[in-house]
Amino acid sequence: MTAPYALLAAALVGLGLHGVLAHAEPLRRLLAFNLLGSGVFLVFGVVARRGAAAGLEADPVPQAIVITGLVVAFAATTLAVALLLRLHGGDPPQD
Amino acid sequence: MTLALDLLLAGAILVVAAWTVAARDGFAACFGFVATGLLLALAWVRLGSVDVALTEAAIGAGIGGVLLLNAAARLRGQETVDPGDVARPWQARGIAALCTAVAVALAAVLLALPVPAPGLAPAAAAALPPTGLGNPVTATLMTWRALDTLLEAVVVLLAVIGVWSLAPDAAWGGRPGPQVPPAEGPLALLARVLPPIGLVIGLHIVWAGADGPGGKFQGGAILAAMWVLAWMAGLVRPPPVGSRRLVLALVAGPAVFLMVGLAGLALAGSFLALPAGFSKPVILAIEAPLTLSIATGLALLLLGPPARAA
Amino acid sequence: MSVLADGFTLLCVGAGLVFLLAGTVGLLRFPDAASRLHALTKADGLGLGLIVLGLLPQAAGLLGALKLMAIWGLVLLAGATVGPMIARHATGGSGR
Amino acid sequence: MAEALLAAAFLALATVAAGLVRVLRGPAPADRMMAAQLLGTGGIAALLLLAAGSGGWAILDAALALAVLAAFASVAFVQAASGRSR
Repeated sequence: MTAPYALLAAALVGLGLHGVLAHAEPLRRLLAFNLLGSGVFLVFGVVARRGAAAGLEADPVPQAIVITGLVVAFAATTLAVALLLRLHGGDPPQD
Repeated sequence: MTLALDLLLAGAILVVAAWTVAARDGFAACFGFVATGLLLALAWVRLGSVDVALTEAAIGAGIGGVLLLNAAARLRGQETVDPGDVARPWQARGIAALCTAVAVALAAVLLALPVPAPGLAPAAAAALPPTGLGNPVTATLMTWRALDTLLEAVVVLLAVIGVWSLAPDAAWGGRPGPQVPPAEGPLALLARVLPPIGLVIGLHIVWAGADGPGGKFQGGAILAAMWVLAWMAGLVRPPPVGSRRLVLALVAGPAVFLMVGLAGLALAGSFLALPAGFSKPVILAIEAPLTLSIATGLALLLLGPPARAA
Repeated sequence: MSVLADGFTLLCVGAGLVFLLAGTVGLLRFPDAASRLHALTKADGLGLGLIVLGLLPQAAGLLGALKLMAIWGLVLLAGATVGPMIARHATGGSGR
Repeated sequence: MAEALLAAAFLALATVAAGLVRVLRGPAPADRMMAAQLLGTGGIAALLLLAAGSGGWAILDAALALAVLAAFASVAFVQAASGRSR
């Protein structure tokens, strides 16, 4: 039942890690890092689904952790983007 | 049927993700990233985690995609690559081998997991009735993982401070983002029609989070997106970052949460503990200012550092 | 009654899928951006509309039905806004 | 009935997957924008059919959020891709 997503999670982690290590452009690394994060979150999703019990469709504790993780990942990404634009984005917009 | 559905979905996500990593230019890769996020939201629904699906759609693919795409558009052709950062052929082979090994090992571990896996679902279900909430995920976030939620709100605040600190000296205290002339045509129409609808839906999702999928972060992301849309059409101006009201809106949520947490220390015996029987009203009292702070914070993160003098 | 409702659902959902498919085929096969856009925006809105129509009898209560209608309305609004913007961009306009 | 709706969700998803080819191949940014638009609509259609097929009508809220944000995101994409970005 969860096997396709378990394999997908593993593949996303591998792909994301590859992008982070192999790319030279910072933005591409950032994208790859987010994919790596998606893979890790999906691991939690598979574990949550496997832990379905007590009439719940999935274990709520890993779900809550993933929600926290998604928000933190977004906050970190905005900070990284702001740094990137300050370093490489040329002049601050003047218009 | 469901297996075919799952295989198709997982396969499509894998292809798009691989393409995102392999694409030639960053701008195209961002489209791949957004497509991945959208499909991942469907995958979360299939995994029985509608709350996470909502978060992925709102924050991962939605405002996260917009953020990265804007960055890619601004960086186009301007990004300089340090030649020392480019992987040499032997390094590339090593990286590929390492990543394959990591993926294979992770897959083996995941497939070897026992079914049903040991989990906290029974404990969560048993602890649900005293909270007065219907959604176990929200109950988890607001009660026994409340520290995570508090720190998550603080992380958003810290990210805003971090982004603001990258402002050029001359612009410090000014308004974030460039000045936008009033839009005409379809954008002007959408920016007037969509925000009121989005406001209702965003607040609905915050409210529905007590008993079904939803919550303050997901609803707050929608509210933030609506405000940014109005800004894109030149209908509203962001306040200067030095504005006292803006700062108040940003810290209100975490501050109220922290005070309730300290009150729990006095009234219920431990930090962030909620007095029995009052959980639901207290949780709603925390969520209202928290939604305001999160929506404000996410909108400011999308706009970037102050760019114009006050 | 339920059989009638189910039949209606299947009919509408099937027709909606055909339109979605038509939009995709147009997107893949039409030669230039303008005709692809033409194929996409109309077929897409209609396809989703038929699916929504088909699901209405299955929806749980009035609120569910209202949400379904709202979703369709939002997609139409987005299509009506973004379509002309993409067209202006594709034909070398200012994009706004 | 549930089986038929899940099969319909599968078909909607297959349509989306086919449309992805346009996101990936382009060639022009306008093609990618259109494909992203199709992806949004098809994704919402698949979500609605999944909701109906599994009886989990709470999924509608996710579809509602997706619809609002898809409208916002597609506009933001066109703005960014048109070079009118900040």
